[in-house]
Amino acid sequence: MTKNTPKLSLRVPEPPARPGDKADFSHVQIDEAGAVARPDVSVSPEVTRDLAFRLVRVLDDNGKAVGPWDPKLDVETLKRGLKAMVLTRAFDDRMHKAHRQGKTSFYMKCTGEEAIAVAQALVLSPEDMGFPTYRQQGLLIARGYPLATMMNQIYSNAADPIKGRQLPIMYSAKDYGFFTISGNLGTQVPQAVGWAMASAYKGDDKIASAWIGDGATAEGDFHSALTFAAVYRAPVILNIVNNQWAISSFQGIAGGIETTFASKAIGYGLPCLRVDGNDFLAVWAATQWAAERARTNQGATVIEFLTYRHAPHSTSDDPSRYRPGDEGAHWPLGDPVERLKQHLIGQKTWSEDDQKAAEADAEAQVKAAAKESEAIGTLGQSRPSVKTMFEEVFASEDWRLVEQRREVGV
Amino acid sequence: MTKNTPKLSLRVPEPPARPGDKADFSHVQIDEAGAVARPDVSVSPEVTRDLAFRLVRVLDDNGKAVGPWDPKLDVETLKRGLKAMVLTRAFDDRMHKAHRQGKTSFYMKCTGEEAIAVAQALVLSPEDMGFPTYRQQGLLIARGYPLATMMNQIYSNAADPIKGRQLPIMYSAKDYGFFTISGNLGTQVPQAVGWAMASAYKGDDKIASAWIGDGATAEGDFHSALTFAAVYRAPVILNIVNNQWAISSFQGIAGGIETTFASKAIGYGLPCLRVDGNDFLAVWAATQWAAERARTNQGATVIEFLTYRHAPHSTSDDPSRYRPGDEGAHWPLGDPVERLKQHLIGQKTWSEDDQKAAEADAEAQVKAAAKESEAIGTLGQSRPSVKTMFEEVFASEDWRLVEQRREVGV
Amino acid sequence: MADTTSMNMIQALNSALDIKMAEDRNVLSFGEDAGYFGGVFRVTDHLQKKHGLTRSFDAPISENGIAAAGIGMAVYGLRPVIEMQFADYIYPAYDQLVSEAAKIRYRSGGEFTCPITVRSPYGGGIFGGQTHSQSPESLFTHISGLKTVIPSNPYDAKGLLIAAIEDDDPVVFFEPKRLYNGPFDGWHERPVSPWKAQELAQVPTGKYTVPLGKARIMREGSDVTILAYGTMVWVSLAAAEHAGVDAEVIDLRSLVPLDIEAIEESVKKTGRCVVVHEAPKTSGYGAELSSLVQERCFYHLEAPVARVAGWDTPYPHAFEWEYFPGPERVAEAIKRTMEG
Amino acid sequence: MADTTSMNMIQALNSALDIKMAEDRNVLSFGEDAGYFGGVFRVTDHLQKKHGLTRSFDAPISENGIAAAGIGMAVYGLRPVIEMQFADYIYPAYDQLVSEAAKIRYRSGGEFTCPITVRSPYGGGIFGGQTHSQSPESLFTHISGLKTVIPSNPYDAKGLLIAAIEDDDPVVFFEPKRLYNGPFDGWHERPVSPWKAQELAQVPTGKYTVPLGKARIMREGSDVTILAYGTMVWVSLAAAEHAGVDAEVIDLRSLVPLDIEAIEESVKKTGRCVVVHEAPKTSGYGAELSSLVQERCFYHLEAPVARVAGWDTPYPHAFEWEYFPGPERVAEAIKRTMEG
Ligand SMILES: Cc1ncc(C[n+]2csc(CCOP(=O)(O)OP(=O)(O)O)c2C)c(N)n1
Ligand SMILES: Cc1ncc(C[n+]2csc(CCOP(=O)(O)OP(=O)(O)O)c2C)c(N)n1
Ligand SMILES: [Mg+2]
Ligand SMILES: [Mg+2]
Repeated sequence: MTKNTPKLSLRVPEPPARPGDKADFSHVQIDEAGAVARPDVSVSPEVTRDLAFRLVRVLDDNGKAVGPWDPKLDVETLKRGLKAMVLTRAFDDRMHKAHRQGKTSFYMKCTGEEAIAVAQALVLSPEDMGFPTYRQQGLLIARGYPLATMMNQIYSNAADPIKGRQLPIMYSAKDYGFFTISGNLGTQVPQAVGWAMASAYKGDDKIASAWIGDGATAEGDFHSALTFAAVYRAPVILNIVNNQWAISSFQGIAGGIETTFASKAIGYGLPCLRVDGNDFLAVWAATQWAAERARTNQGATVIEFLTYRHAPHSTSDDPSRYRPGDEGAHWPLGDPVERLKQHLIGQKTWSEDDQKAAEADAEAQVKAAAKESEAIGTLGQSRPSVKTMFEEVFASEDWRLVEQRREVGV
Repeated sequence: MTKNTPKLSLRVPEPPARPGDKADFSHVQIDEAGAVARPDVSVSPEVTRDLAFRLVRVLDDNGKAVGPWDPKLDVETLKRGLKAMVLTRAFDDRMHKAHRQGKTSFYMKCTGEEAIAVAQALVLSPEDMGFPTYRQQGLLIARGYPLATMMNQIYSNAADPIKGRQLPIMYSAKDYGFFTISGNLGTQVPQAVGWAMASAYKGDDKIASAWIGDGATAEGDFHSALTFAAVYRAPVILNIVNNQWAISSFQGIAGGIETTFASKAIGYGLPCLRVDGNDFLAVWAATQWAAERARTNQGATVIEFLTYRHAPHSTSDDPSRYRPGDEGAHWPLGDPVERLKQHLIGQKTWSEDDQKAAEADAEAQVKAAAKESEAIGTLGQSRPSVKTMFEEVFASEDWRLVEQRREVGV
Repeated sequence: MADTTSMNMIQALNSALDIKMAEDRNVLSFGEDAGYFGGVFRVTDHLQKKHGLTRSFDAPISENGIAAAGIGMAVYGLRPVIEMQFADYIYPAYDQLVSEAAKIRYRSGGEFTCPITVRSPYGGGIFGGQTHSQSPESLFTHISGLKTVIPSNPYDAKGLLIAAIEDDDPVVFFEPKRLYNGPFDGWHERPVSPWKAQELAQVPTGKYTVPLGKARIMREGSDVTILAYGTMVWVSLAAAEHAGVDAEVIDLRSLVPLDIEAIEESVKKTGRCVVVHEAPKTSGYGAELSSLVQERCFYHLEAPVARVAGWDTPYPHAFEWEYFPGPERVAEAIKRTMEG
Repeated sequence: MADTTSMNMIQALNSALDIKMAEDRNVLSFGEDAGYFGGVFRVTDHLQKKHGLTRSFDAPISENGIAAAGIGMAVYGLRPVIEMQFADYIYPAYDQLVSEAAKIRYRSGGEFTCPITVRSPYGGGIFGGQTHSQSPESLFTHISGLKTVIPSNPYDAKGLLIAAIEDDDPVVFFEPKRLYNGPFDGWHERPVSPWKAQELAQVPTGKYTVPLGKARIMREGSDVTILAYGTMVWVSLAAAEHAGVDAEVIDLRSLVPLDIEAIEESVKKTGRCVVVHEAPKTSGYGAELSSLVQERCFYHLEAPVARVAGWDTPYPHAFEWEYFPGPERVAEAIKRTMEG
């Protein structure tokens, strides 16, 4: 028997930089925009294996759209996307502030990750079903869901469509293709697969799309999702949002040092793409590619979106305790809003003034919505009737709930 | 939006042949013996990616050991392995019969899969810890665990070391590097990773080895195991025994049509090997390669062993209901006992007579053990004292157990 | 009266599935070995052949994935019936069932619903050892938003399963596997009688439902009320006879929702109560039943509510009959309660 | 008497870990965000810095994997302390804990053991909504082979955690997060007092243990016995005062093993009993307590044992104080019980 010299030792991965250290993204390997080939939508999954280790990018450093993945969008669509991202950011900023003002108990921003949800919202149809995490508010905003209604949920006020039952930001919006958010990480991904299986089973034409964070890919649900998606060839897009952090844990704690998250697809025989998540056009193109596969009975695609969580994890978090304060500034893939803006400016269909106007408009929209929602009330000032606490546990109350409701006197 | 023509449809995979059909293994791609290169033990995991789609084999069709994976074992070791496989088979046959004779409630054979457990038992040390499924009885037998003690467990008799508490074949044998078998599939694999992490944490030199079936790889525990093994670089061997079936479900239901089980390793950045599981020498060589990586702080290796479950799943099963009766006869990788025997005969260090003698000896050993064990008693004739039912729930009984034991009057 | 035929519990359950699948394309069934093979207990036998590959199929060995896929389907609008091969293996699906299925209606303000049925063989008495004998029902009764149903005979099995499938909420449906092939009263040394001989095995061939939340009085009596479900219903009947006591034996059939009226009425009549189940005693569903009875019938009780249950140990292979709460143990509790 | 210092519950738990890690190389701690960052509630703060990277580290977001790895380590001979970030997220680990940790000693005939400690913040009162407020303790008390411990104050928290780590069996250790920073008696509109003001926050800096299975009488009284644990201990004390009743308030501290003697003695003295917990009522641990009390003290009881618990609904964000069993609800139950 070979006995070991030196003795065994336990490896615990550490991020390249902690508070006080210089931010370091030298490990992030980035392809040139346009450098990665676009396989035909009908290729067999193994053809995409190499793409797990590349990075699909369309917008180059000058904001030009290059290469085979350029979705060649018309200007109106580009502007729509840009405005939705700007609006999402404005919404986040205001709600984050609302928390500080004591108007709500909790909030979570998606700053720097707006392109992912917004582009997908526009590629997919509201009849498809999205199974989001808590960082895809862009889906709702891009589809024109009323901002005031989102705020009503955040404030748990009397007009909250989910009746004050959920933590802020756990929206539910069926008509907008937005599945009720779960506080439990990962659980929604295999559900999306089941939903997609149901659509296929019925011979319908709706597809599903699910999102999961880099950290949450470690959950068993993720494995179930990929297994079922592959075995039953479910029409679903499985999006991994790799924003480098899971609260205070860097992506290496989820296995991100050893390989890419996209490469998880390989072991299930699923096709995969690894995409610059801060590149609106790349997100669009990848989503379109995956959606077309799904719609043509070729099954699921795994997409890893590389991005960076600029904001704190939530209003309960202070990232300066575990990562360099300026780390975000060193993130090599830039800012999705800025990049799409530069693209439009480069096309001469947009200007800095247009941008300012869009920002002002977004702020105005958010402000108006806040006014509307806050007129109803913020957390604790207004809320749904207490008796709703006992409703919808089941389709109809059982005797226990009736008795308990009476005990509360409602 | 692209809408789909034709409509979506649900794909449910089916095996190539059902009862009444001709057995079909044309999908099994088999490399020539010796054809697959053996990377250095210190290569980085990505170097082994291609090996996920190859098949490491040493014994060729004529029983000659060829190629870079030949472990070049001495004759004594080869004979020891052959005899242990023969003994395992004889044990299985007798216990299967014992079930039919009503001597026990249950039994599970490993016919055709003997090489996997037996070779590993000899490569690893009893101080390493094996986390087996119910089809690695060869581990115990190859290490000389008393056959009569195994039978005592199977009969739940008064000498059963685990006191009649577990279903037959759920052995526990710490001193033989054999972890208590769980009836729950998959759970033991991430435990093996934790055990290996503990060894590394302590700076010891023991490694762990875990087994899981093709079917059970779909459990979330398998995903946890690979994630933790990769992140903490745990000194563990993760063996997947792909015997083509999981009770009545063919391996395609676990994703085996889409890709190989070995390829699961890629998405975690773990090295992998895919090995002819009916080739004693290939099993040995692959285990050795993985063990050496583990012992030298290079972490875990995933090995898929390709084999075939010749026997029914268990004594409760009748495979003729779901697969062609003669399917096993068409299995292209032959029989592990026969193949090692031919190798020895080819070396002129063994003969058909030696084989017959070994078989006779094995039967005699099993018979003697049965005599010893059955003298104590078979199921229902003899059993541990009833009061042991209440013991070892905790290190010491709590008042509930004391009261309940008194209620039974023991 | 509709056509009836004699069925064992497996056939009755199979008939329920067959009828619902024939009548409603939204009903489908899947689980480990549940497709071509028809399930290790044959409950889904022939469904694939009859209704097609995509309507009754095998699933990967991932109880978590089976539950999650079923939940996704139910959210879509289907009425999936999933099989957990043994209740002992339901735990990997526990999170999906308690954190998701149970809460989807509530947390979405009624926007999404989850009409899934989770079938699973449970219980002991079959020498299955600790991983093929468990009774985890109380773990589901604690979860707001889940219904838990357990039949004790073929007639109810079919009617309850159809009701469960038609129910708009998630239902966990435990099937007492010791009763699959015949009633079993715990006298394990006597030959098992087939279902044929029992009235409750005369099952209509067509569709009917047994409503969730209604108990069945299996035996009227005036001395003591026995609350039981699953296999323990038969054991309780045998125990009453063995004790020679005029017991009222109530088969709860559905644990959540619970038929509290039937329970109260009976206990107020008899003034005594024994609760029986196979699961370990501590925090078993018997605890809830015992608490409810003493909360609601305290001033009618002549003796403490007794619990007869599995011991607080794992289920031990060699001690099947010392562990299993048989008629002698139940009879003793009845007698103790009569003396109290 | 040893040196003491004023600690809140977080500091007390941290001190327990620190002491055990310093004294025993076999003790290590890991969980989501539990390493460098020290845990989202800071219970493992500074442990990595002080004891080294491999002794207090971050884990992948896989409660299943954390439990399984911990079990493997415990089998090896270590005494791992794993953190489940919120009790609401413990379900993915449920199978590993109930099917494995709980049964390893028994099923191996004592050959293998599993001395793991599973820490998890639990309970409501923090506007955490349905996924940051749950109290799943009863689900663990039903499992033979698991111990379940819940402290209510810094002194006990430290002593019980050390005892749990030293225990040779798996212990699920729920920490009432509403008590982390100060005692909380349910009068949520009054300012939260810090622990400093409480005697039970004067904590020895050195090592001591509080034995598992021994209740603490928090208030002696003669009229009614209140059984509680965690945050509800403080609520019960406030409720007794509010009701103006001379209640005996017992802090169970450990649910399994349970101090049945203390309970019996008290109820036999008072003749009345109220059981209080935050978890939903149906099949909560209160059911077990109520059943035990009426089984053992029936002839001493003057009134039915009352349960005050969370409602049988998910935990709703906007209705925190209607859901949370506060002192008024408990007081009402006390009064009802006094009248009975
Ligand atoms: C099952 C479960 N475990 C733990 C948590 C607590 N938690 C909430 S968010 C989070 C980090 C998630 O990180 P990631 O998946 O990378 O998503 P991101 O926040 O970066 O978008 C954790 C651990 C949870 N919500 N659910
Ligand atoms: C968690 C769990 N689910 C289901 C089962 C029931 N079961 C026992 S063996 C088996 C098939 C396992 O197949 P595989 O993993 O391929 O191993 P093999 O029997 O082929 O060696 C199943 C489904 C179980 N024991 N545990
Ligand atoms: Mg992240
Ligand atoms: Mg198999």
